[in-house]
Formats: sequence, C-alpha cells, structure tokens
Amino acid sequence: GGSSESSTAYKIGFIGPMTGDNANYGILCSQAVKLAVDQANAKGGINGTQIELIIEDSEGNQEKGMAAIEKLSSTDKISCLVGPVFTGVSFAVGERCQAEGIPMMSPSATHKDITAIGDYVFRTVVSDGLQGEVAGHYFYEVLGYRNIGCLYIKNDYSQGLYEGMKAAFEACGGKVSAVETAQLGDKDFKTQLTKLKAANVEAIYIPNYTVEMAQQLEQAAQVGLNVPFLSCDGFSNPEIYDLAGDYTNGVIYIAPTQVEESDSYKQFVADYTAAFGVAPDSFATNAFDATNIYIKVMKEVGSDRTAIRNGVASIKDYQGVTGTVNFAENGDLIAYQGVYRVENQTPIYIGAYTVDGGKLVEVK
Amino acid sequence: MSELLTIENIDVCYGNIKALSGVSMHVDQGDIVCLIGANGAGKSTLLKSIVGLEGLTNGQICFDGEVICQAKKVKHTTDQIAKMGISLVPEGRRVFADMTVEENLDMGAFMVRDQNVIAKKKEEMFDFFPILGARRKQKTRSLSGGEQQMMAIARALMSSPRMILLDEPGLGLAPLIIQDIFNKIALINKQDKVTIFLVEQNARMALKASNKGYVMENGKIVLADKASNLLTNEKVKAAYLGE
Amino acid sequence: MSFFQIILIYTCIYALMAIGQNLITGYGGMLSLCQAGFFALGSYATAILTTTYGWNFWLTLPVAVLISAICGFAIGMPTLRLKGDYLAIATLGFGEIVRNVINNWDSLTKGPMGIQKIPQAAILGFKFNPYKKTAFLIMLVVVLAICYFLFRRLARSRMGRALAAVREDEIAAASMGINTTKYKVSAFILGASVAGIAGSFQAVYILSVTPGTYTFMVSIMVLCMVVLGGMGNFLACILGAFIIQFISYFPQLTGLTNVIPAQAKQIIFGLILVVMMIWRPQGIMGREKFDYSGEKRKKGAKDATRN
Amino acid sequence: MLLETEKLSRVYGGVVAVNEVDFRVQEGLITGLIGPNGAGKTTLFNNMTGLDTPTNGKVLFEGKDITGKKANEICRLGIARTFQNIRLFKEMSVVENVMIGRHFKVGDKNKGRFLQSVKSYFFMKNEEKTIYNKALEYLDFFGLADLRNEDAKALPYGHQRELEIARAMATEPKLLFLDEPAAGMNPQETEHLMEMISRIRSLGVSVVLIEHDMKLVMNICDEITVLNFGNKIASGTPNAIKHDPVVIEAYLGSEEDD
Amino acid sequence: MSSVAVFFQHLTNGLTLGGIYALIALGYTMVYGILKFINFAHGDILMVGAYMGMFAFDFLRGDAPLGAWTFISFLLAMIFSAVFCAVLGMFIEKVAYKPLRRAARLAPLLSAIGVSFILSNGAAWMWGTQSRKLNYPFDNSPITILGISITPHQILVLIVSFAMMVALTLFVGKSRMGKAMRATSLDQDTAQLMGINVNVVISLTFAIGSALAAVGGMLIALDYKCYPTLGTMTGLKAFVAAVVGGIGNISGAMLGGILLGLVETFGVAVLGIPQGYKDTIAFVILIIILLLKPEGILGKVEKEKV
Ligand SMILES: Nc1ncnc2c1ncn2[C@@H]1O[C@H](COP(=O)(O)OP(=O)(O)OP(=O)(O)O)[C@@H](O)[C@H]1O
Ligand SMILES: Nc1ncnc2c1ncn2[C@@H]1O[C@H](COP(=O)(O)OP(=O)(O)OP(=O)(O)O)[C@@H](O)[C@H]1O
Ligand SMILES: CC(C)C[C@H](N)C(=O)O
Ligand SMILES: [Mg+2]
Ligand SMILES: [Mg+2]
Repeated sequence: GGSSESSTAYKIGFIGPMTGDNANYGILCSQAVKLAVDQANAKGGINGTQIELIIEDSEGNQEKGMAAIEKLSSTDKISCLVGPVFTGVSFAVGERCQAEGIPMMSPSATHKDITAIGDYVFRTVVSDGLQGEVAGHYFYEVLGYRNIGCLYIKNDYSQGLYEGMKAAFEACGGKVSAVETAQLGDKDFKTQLTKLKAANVEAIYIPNYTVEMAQQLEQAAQVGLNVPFLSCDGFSNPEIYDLAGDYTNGVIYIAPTQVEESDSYKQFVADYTAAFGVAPDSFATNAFDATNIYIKVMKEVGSDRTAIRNGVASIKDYQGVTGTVNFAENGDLIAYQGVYRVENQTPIYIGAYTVDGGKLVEVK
Repeated sequence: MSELLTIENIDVCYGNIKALSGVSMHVDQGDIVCLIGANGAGKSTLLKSIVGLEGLTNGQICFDGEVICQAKKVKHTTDQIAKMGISLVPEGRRVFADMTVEENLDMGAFMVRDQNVIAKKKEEMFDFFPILGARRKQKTRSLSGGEQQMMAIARALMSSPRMILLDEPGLGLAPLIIQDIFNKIALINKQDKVTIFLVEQNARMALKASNKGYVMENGKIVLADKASNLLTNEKVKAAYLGE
Repeated sequence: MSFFQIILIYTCIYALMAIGQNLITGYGGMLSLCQAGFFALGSYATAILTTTYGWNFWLTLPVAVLISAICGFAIGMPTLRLKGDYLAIATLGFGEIVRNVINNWDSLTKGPMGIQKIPQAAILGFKFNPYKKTAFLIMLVVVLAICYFLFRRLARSRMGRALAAVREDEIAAASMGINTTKYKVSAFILGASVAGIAGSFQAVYILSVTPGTYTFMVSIMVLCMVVLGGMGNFLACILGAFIIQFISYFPQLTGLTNVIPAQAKQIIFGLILVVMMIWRPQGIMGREKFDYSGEKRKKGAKDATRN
Repeated sequence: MLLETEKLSRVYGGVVAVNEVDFRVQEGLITGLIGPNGAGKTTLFNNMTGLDTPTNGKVLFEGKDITGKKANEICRLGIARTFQNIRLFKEMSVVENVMIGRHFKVGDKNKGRFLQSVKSYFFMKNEEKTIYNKALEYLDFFGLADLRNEDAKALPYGHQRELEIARAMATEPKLLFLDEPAAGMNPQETEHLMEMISRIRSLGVSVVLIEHDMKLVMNICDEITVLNFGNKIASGTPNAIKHDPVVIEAYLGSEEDD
Repeated sequence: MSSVAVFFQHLTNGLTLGGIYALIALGYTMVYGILKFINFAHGDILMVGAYMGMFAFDFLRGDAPLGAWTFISFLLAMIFSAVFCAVLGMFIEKVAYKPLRRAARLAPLLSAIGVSFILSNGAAWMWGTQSRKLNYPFDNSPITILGISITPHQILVLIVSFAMMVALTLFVGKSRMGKAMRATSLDQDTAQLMGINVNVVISLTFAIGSALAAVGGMLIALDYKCYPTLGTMTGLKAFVAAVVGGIGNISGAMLGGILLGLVETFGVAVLGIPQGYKDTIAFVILIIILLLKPEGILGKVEKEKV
C-alpha cells in the first residue's frame, strides 16, 4: 500500500437501484452503508480523516451501472465499492472493478458466479448455490418431503435458488413435480397457484423477493391452496409481516444464520430504524457489515486499492452484525444457513446448517 | 337599421404573413351581406376571426354593441360567441365525421335545451334537404361531398342563430340545390329576421341575393356598395362575374 | 473528461436507435414502440455468437443486422394495416415478446442469468477496450457517422419523400403510384437494422447482457429522443439522444448525486420533458426541410405540425 | 375506348351508390360526369381508380381488366386523379408535392431493380435534380412555380386545387380524373381552369371530370354522362344533354334567364 | 381438485384479473376518446389515488375493528381520493397538456411521459419505495363454492368495473356533456362553433378519468398494495386492453380488459405452454386479434371516404 500515508481521501462508493421499480432494495442498502460511515465518522473517521460516501444510482440496469462505476472510478477515484445490489449489474460492474483493481463487495448479489469474476470481487451475502443446496437437503432430510412444487420468478436470483434447491432435493431422491414461474413485477399469481393446487404437492418452495412472496401467500389462501410454504432469505425482510400478516405463519425459510442472536444486530436494527424510520432487510444488514469491513481494513492499510483488497481477503473471523464473517478463497462469504419457522408473525430460529460433501450438517 | 356586426380596422396574421390588414366593415341587423374576392383574398380568415378562431393583431370586432374580439386579447371564446347567436358554416364543411347525420344536427342544437324544439328543427331540415332525411342514420363520413355541405348548413341553422356566417355554402352543390339554398337564405332572413353574412365564389348569385356587398383583395376591402350596384360595376364584372 | 465520454458513448448507441426510429416514425409517421426489441436482438446475437460459438465480433455484426432486419420485416409486414396507436400496441407487444422469449429460452440465452464474459471488439489485435473509452468512442462515432450519412441520404432521396407522402396521406400517396406497403416495410426493416447494430455495440460495451436492460422504457426513451430533437431530422435525433443522455447523467457529471436525492434526478428529467415540449412542441430542431435547388426554403408560418 | 366500365355496381349496406353503370371514356376527349349530389359520381371514380372495389362489374382500361387492382398499380398504368376533398401532402412544400408525382418516373428500365436502387442511391444528386426540374415544369404549367417553397397547406383553396392537378399531371397519365376541379373557384378562375384543362387535352391526355359548374362542363366537355341515384340516366354531347328532359328534371332545372 | 373445478377456478381467476385491467382501461379509454392521446400518466394518477385513499382510510379508520365503520370510512376515503385525483388530473391537464393541444400528436405523449416520471418519483421521494398495505375494509376470506374459491374483493372489482362501464356509457352516450365530449373529440374548432366550451369539456374529462383512476387505484391496491410504480406495469397492460377493445370505446375497454385477463390465465393454464411465456402468448393473441380486427374488437372499421 504505497499511498497509505496520504491521509487525504477515504472514499467509499455505493452502487444500487435508488430509483425505478426495484429502488427499495437499493435504498435500504444505501442507508445501511450511510449508517456505518456516519458512525465511523462520528468516532473520528479513519485516523482522524472523515470517510466520504458516494452513492450512485444504477436503476437496476447494467447501462446505468456502468456509468455509475465510471464516475466512481474516474471522477471520484474511490478506494472501494459496496454493491452493486443486483446480480446483472454486478456482472457488468464487477468486470470493470476487476480490470481497474477496485475492491468490490456486494451485500446482495447472490448469483453463484459473481465472485468468479476475479480476486477483487467479494460479497457479504451467501451464494445462491449454498442456500439452494441447504434448502434441498433440509426439505428432504429433515422435513421429510418427497414431492414438492415450486413457484419462482424468472430472474437470476429466484431461478438460481430454485435450480440449487432442485438439484440438491432431487439428488437426495425427492421430486420437484410442479414448477411454475412468473415475471418480475407480476402481482397476480392465482393461475400458477391454481395449477400448483391441482398438482397435489406436499409443500411449495417460493424463493422470491419479499413483495412477490407476500402476494403469493395471500393469493394462495384466496384460491384455497393449503399446503406448507417454504422460502428463502428474501423472507428475512421484516416488510413481509406488514404485507402478508398472518399468511406468513407456518412458513419455513432458509436464510443466512445468526441474524437473530447477536446484541450487535439488535443495536444495528435499533440505530437503523431510528435513523431512517424503517427496519433494515437482510441485504442492508449485509451492506452494513461490508462497509464496516472496509473501514476496519482502511484503518489498517490506508486508502490504497490493492492494499484494501488484500486486507479484505485476509480478514479472519470478523464479528459483524450478521455474525462471524470469513471469506473463502474466491471471495464468497463462508457462512451457515439458518432455518427459521414463522410463528405469530415472528421468525423462530431452528438451527444452522451447511452442506459438506453432499451431506447436510447441522452446525452447533 | 342598426349595426349588428361591426369590424373595426382589423389585422390578422399567420406567423409573419399578414392575411388581413385594416379591414373595416359592418353588417346591419336583418341584412344579407356578401363578401366576394379571389382565392386567398382572406375571406375565410375574416369569418374565422369573427367567431374567434383566429386572433386579431390589431383592431376589434363588435357584435350587437358588445366587443367580442380585440387585438392581443381574447374577449370572448368561440363558444361564447356562438352562444351570443353567431353561427358559422365553416369552409370545408367540418362535419363530425364519426357521428350520424342526426347526431350532427343534435350537436348543432347543442345550445337549445328544449327537446321539442330540436325535434321540430330537425324535421324542418329534413324537409329542406330530403336526401339528409334519407341518410339520417348514416355516419357523415360516408356522405357524398354535396351531402356533407348540406349537412353543414343544416347544422348551423339548428341553433336558430341571430346571425349566420356562410363560407362558400354552394361549394360542391348541384345547381338546383344552390338555388334552393339561396332561396332558403332569403326566406329565413325574411321570416326569422336572421342576419346573413355570406362568402361565395358564385358572385353573381350571391350578389343577387344580397342587399349589400364587399369586395376583398389581398386582405383589404377594396369596394363596398349596394349589391345591385356591384352587379353592374365594370370592375367587379370583369374580375368576379366572368364577363 | 472521462465521464463525459461515457455520455457520448451512450449517445452514440442510442442515436443509432433514434435514427432508425426517425425513419419509421419521423418519416413514415408510424408510431413504433419496439426499438428495444431489435436492440435486444442485436445484443444477444453478438453475445451468443461471440461466447457460445467463439465468433469474431465483426462477423456477428452482419448477423445482428440480418436478424433484426428479418424480425423488422416479420413485424412490419402484418402490422402495417394497423394505424396509429394500434400499431404502437402491436409493436410494443413485439418488443415485450422478444424480451420475454430471451428471458425464458434458457438453453440459448441463459435466461435471466444473462451472458457474461463477452470478448472485447478488436481489429487486427487492437482491442476496443470499453474501459479505455477513447478508442471505443471513436469506433462508435465512425459507425454513427456512417449510419447517419446513409440514412440521411436515403431520406432525402425518393424513398424519404415517398415515406413522407405515405405519412401525410396514404390514399393520395397510393394514387400517385407509390407502393405504400413496400415503403413502410422498408422503413421498418432499416429502422430495425440500425437498432440491431446499436445492440451489438452495446454488448461489446457492457461485456455482458441480461434481459433487464432491454425493457419497454428503452423504446420510450428512444422515441423521446426523436421527438425532442425534432421528428424527420436525423441530426436532431443525435442531438436528442445527447440531450436525453446528458439530462440523465447530469447529476453524475456534475457531482450532484450526493447532494440531491436520487428521485430528484428523475423528477427533474420529467420536468424537463414537459417544459421542452411546451417550449418547442415540434422538437428543438424541427423537421428538416430539404432544399432541392440551392435556394433557401421560406420558414413555414406555423411550424407546429400535426401528423 | 380508352376506359370503360361494364355494369359496374357498388353497394354500401343498403345504399346502392352506383348501379350497373356502363361508363365510357374515349381517347383524346374530355368526358364530363354530372349528376345531383349523392348520385354516385365520386364513388364511380373511386371504383375506377382502385380506391374502392366494385361490388359487381368490371373496369377495362385499354382493353385490359383492371378491376380490383391497387391504386398504385392503376396509377402506374397511366390513370391519375384528384380528389373532391383536396388531398395534398400538407406539410410538404409545393414542389415536393409535385415531385411525389414523379416518384415512379425515374430509373432505367434496362437495369434490374436492385442495381437500379443502388444506382439511384449513389447518383442521387443527379436524379433529384432531374425530378426537381421536371416538377418545376409542371408547376410552371399552372403558374405555381413562384410558390414552390410554400407549405402546401398554406396555399389558398384555389391554388391547392391547381396543385393537385399539377401533381397528378406529373405522373404523365394517359387519363386524368378530376373530381370537382372548379369547386371554390370564382368565375374568372374557373375560366383559367378551363383553359388549363383544354391544354391538358391538347397534350394528348384524356380527361374525365366531375363538376357542378355547368358553364365549365358545357363549354369544354366533348361527352357527358349523367348519373342519378346511382343510375346512368343519359349520355351524349353537351347539347344533347342540355336539352334532355330527364336530365333537366333530375339535375339542371329550368334554365335561369340571365 | 377435479379438472372441472380447476377449469372454473382458472375462469374465475381470469375474469377477476381482467376486472382489474378493465378498471384501469376505462379511465384510459375515456381520456383517449376525447383527446386522442395516450395519457401515459394515467397509471401514476391511479397510484397517487391509491396512496391518498390509503392515508385517508388509515386516518378515518383509526383502530376500529372490521365493521360497518370501516366500510363507511373506506367509502369516504375513496371519495376523498377521487376528488383529490380529479383536481390533480385537471391541474396536470392545464399545465402539461393544454399548451400542446394544437401541437404535433406526439408532443403531448412526451409531456405525459414527463408527468409520469414526476409523479412516480415524487411519490417515491415523499412516501418511500416500500410497498404499503391498504387494509381490507371487510373480511376478505375466500368464499368457496363447489371447490372454486373467490374473494369478496374479486367480486367487488368485477361489480365496480361493470358499473363504471355502464355509467360511463350512459354518460357519454346520453348526457349533454357526453355529447359535447364526443364532438370535442372529433373536431375541437367546430365543437366550439356549436357553443361547446372545450376547455370545460376537457377539464371535466380529465377530472372524471382521474377520479375513476383513484377508485380503481384503491381497489387494486387492496390486492397489489401501494407502491410508487403501482400504476406503471398494470397501467401498461390496461392500456393494451383498452386498445385491443377498440380505443375510445368504453365497452371495448371492459371487454379488452376481461379478455386480456382470460388470455393471460388460459393461455398458460390450458395450452400447457410454460408459464414464462405468459406475456408472449398474451401479446401474440392480442396482435392476432388486432390483425383480424385492426380497429380493436369493438372499434369501428370505417373506411375513409375520398
Ligand atoms: N394556416 C395558414 N397558415 C399560413 N397561411 C395561411 C393559413 N391559412 C390561410 N393562409 C393564407 O392566408 C391568406 C388568406 O386565406 P383565406 O383562406 O382567408 O382566403 P380565402 O379568401 O378564403 O380564399 P379561398 O377563396 O381560396 O377560400 C392566403 O394567402 C393563405 O395562403
Ligand atoms: N361508405 C358508404 N356507406 C354508405 N353510403 C355511402 C358510402 N359511400 C357513399 N355512400 C353514399 O353513396 C352515395 C353516392 O356518393 P358519392 O360520393 O359517389 O356522390 P357524388 O355523386 O360524388 O355526390 P357529390 O356531388 O355530392 O359529391 C351518397 O348518397 C352517399 O351517401
Ligand atoms: C436485492 C436482491 C434481491 C438481489 C438478488 N439477490 C440478486 O442477486 O439479484
Ligand atoms: Mg376561403
Ligand atoms: Mg362527389
């Protein structure tokens, strides 16, 4: 890190959809980043220098994402990037970050191949690969389902989870006998739900975004579909309880673990809610950790991009609000998957799992 | 006789082309006045500015003692002017193409609220233009050109206006029908005391039917006289009567 | 000003689409809303051929054009009977169909995952690295210039005039011996082709494609560029493309992004659209009036035109 | 016979607009088509020029059956027309309107279509110049050359009518259909128009015209056909028509003494 | 489920989805019918209506449990929202569209796109981007008859859209104002010559269209929730429905909406084509309909008279 002594600029960039159809995700994450930066600055910043945060809007679209990273890299000369939020944008922006040596850490892009872009790409969210795998095993081995249905959105996130789950579930010997899809932005799922109802499956996996899942749960009741629903990390957004209320009861979902446990998490939720008036979702929580990891590393190595990347790669057992953070060789988060069951509109933590050598392993 | 319509020194421009300049004229209550002039002289423009469809850049227009249009500001909107009792048969017919003949007539009577009066008026029109009666349920767009012209005239009569402005009422009509129309104009002028202001290419017929005539050239009034005098005026004969 | 370059790059890509839209809408008077569809076809043709089949970018370009042209023909031919907003809906439908098929034909397009790692365009080993912008921009400017001259030339020839006649009055045009169908379909084909070219370059600029980029909003933006610049004026299309891109990246260019809320940018964008239209409903430059004899055309009295 | 219809009928729902009409146009003559409003004159025109298709009957042009052909094909065969409700290309300039009339008149018959379009693309300047100059000739013919750069819509009504004829003439037709060319013209202008039409005939173009201005019709037509309620009620020379009681009853009315 | 029951469940789903499209399409068609331009911002007015209704409803209802009062306060909120949107609609017309009445046809379309941006992003700015729930003012548990489930909300949507259709048809076809609207839509200048105040007519058209949007918005938000882009996607679909039905034709909008709902449902449910191609099937069928009937299903095919 050659420039570590030049104390001038500690700039963190953020890219996410701040406007457009999916702005909610970007806004929630950006607020978490802002919270982390503000907290650090309140404590004197990095070695007395204030950290600067630059938020750019991608509108969830590759084209705008490219413009955003262009600006962050050439005009602002950021040291590191939190984001992008969506997989599609992350692929485009990731290549650029890799080419220019800007450390990038996504709090939410879950496509399994994102970290394969290169060694400058990290994420504080679990790859769909693992989540789907744990889900498949858990449904088969622990819940004992043999024949389930699935309703997913045709986007990278939902489809990735579905594919991961299906592979694992069928490898165990189960069968995903009814699969329905929908388009992002759909609000009416009654056709699909009616077809699933006619298919007589034991349970239905809905690996989708919060808003869509809320619709699906409610409309399932409307078409008289009465089977257990299984879900994914999208369910960890507390918004779901506002939107779907009692329909959430009984849902079992798989999501990054330990969220519920720690005091630091509770503190974060409290701070976040106080600052912005809404509760954070799991991606915002990830973004908070990502930012803090950068700040911690920058405190040690300064603002040089390569030094930051190396610093991040060598992080060990970082205690964040999401739990203990470690990065794998490829930049993926090493994490366990928690299993939760919703009762009375509150998630009850059941246990943490991972998959090792094709076997479901409970982590204690 | 009192002046019903007074036009005082008006100018009208399309962009930077001056279509009317310094036009002054008046139409007396109960008169039939006709305006003749070559193509592009500005006759239609004058009629449009009377009903407020074109703005003035200079001068003013009064109807029944009240200023209805004034340069640079709209005194009255077209619908208000229509409500004061001026009815225009516009150039090019401008029928409501997607409405039936009957609906068009209903629109003409938009300001009339009494259904019986409307029904009576309609029958009157169908008597006068039997072919319209035969086509009463037909969409106006499929009428022949002449039928549309009759339609436009009939529509203007529906509101029993105080004054009718006719822009080339004979356009596209068979000779017999034109004659009929001029007879009818004379009739409503006499019977219903409707003042008529007429623009017509068939100058001879128009002047014969009128009491008074104006001749317009290049946006200016160049002659104003009794209609009978104009009919014998050599210049007019040469330029507009085709002799 | 390297951020400014990115505005110029997007200006070029969108200007290509706008030129096509101008031929269809500005000249032919057909309200088509599917430039995004052809844009997507071009992008995916390049993405698939370069990654799955290892083709050279330059070879994929004619394929992109061909595919777009064929689809332009396929959509143009049957829908020509439709008028005005009915045509708009049919073409909008086509654009959505393209996106929908791309999103669902996983085996070919990799569905919602999109296609990554598209190789950079190169000539004789010289790479047009999108991150280094300058060379890429020059390449785009050259392509745009070529398309501009080809299209403008076309427009001021018999074809352009025939299209204008079809727009003004189809019945009268037919009665003058113009085969209206032929010209309308040609406009569609040509308009689609340039959008395909734009798509190809988009693919080698972003280096990955996902269906989310090719939404209906792209078609709307392209239409805005044409109307804002001035319908029936190719130079105005490029200007329109620049203005729209400039407005949408203005906060980033000036470093205002952190000062104003993200939505403010879009609200300002909306305001500018409204104000511009009220200020100059015929577009900034207005329709181009060709002058056949070397003498200047008189300015029309009332320029605001209905069509 | 240059053009003839055989028992041509056109029925709209219940309305028989044209009923089994045999209409004949002889080469080199000016043929008038008259009749009361709604008699079916315009409808007959439309059916002969491809803008409408007859319910029954045939249209023959130079002996060939052209029934049901498209308007653009018929135009290329050598039939041009004007419209009762003027249909100019309003936003285009006067000269451009006429240039449209030249649309299919350029090109080299010996070359294939593709080569031809490539050629016309690269030698556009020349081609355009030819078209432009030719268009100016037609404008000159009507004395409209000075207005060549106006928007067509800004012309006064009478000039618009003339422009429409110029545009039709630019297609170099063998047969020209005029639908009420004198409507909206004053007697003097009508006289000028009559001259123009005679000159058109002297150029070897046959003319068919619909008109309500009897002075014009009787003065320049060689042949007149009269329609009433869709039926042909008479045809013959102007003199014969003028004194035909059926025509007087239906259309002309008793002559006004003046 | 028996296959007959499945069929009828699909039918129910399709009809009620169609009802939602129809609800929006009616307002679209109404404005289009008079002004001949696509009011791109219609969907956004609908979204504003949903939000205003939600605020008013929450305020009026307070903590009251489901009962007569919730229903009354919902109706009051609806009236409030309708009035609010009517004023908003008239305001937008005055500012953004009126100056463009004589301009090129696409100019107001662009202006409308601008307005749409302003409204949806303004809403995101003021009210946040997260979905917010508009609570049902009644118990919405599904009613099951012979294995087919339908909710009171779905029935309500169908009834309201049908009632709106009838009311609008009567209004436009029979009332004086309605006639003035038709005349204005055909030729504004000539309408003025008949003594029609076109400014009032157009303002009123916008007011009615926007009030309908508000009512529709609230009914839709009950199911879809309130969020800033509520009107965009559904609005687009509804516009498609309006066009397919024959734009400007009120019954056509209803028919188009229902048809679109059925096509989206059955295209996938019955033809057995993968669900992902739902939109493709819907659009293909719609394009085919347009090709067979270029003026829309109930549109009038009137050949131009030359
Ligand atoms: N919309 C317009 N834009 C520009 N110029 C116009 C417009 N309308 C009319 N003019 C011009 O204004 C002048 C007067 O036209 P106007 O229509 O009033 O003539 P007119 O006397 O009614 O002729 P005509 O007998 O042919 O109907 C003409 O020179 C015409 O070219
Ligand atoms: N599409 C149609 N539907 C129904 N009736 C029609 C249609 N087109 C024309 N008609 C009727 O056919 C008759 C003939 O119309 P046409 O236009 O041919 O008359 P015309 O002889 O040209 O009369 P004019 O001298 O008034 O122009 C008219 O009565 C008209 O109402
Ligand atoms: C915000 C998240 C829902 C994004 C999602 N995980 C993706 O990869 O696109
Ligand atoms: Mg006139
Ligand atoms: Mg006729």
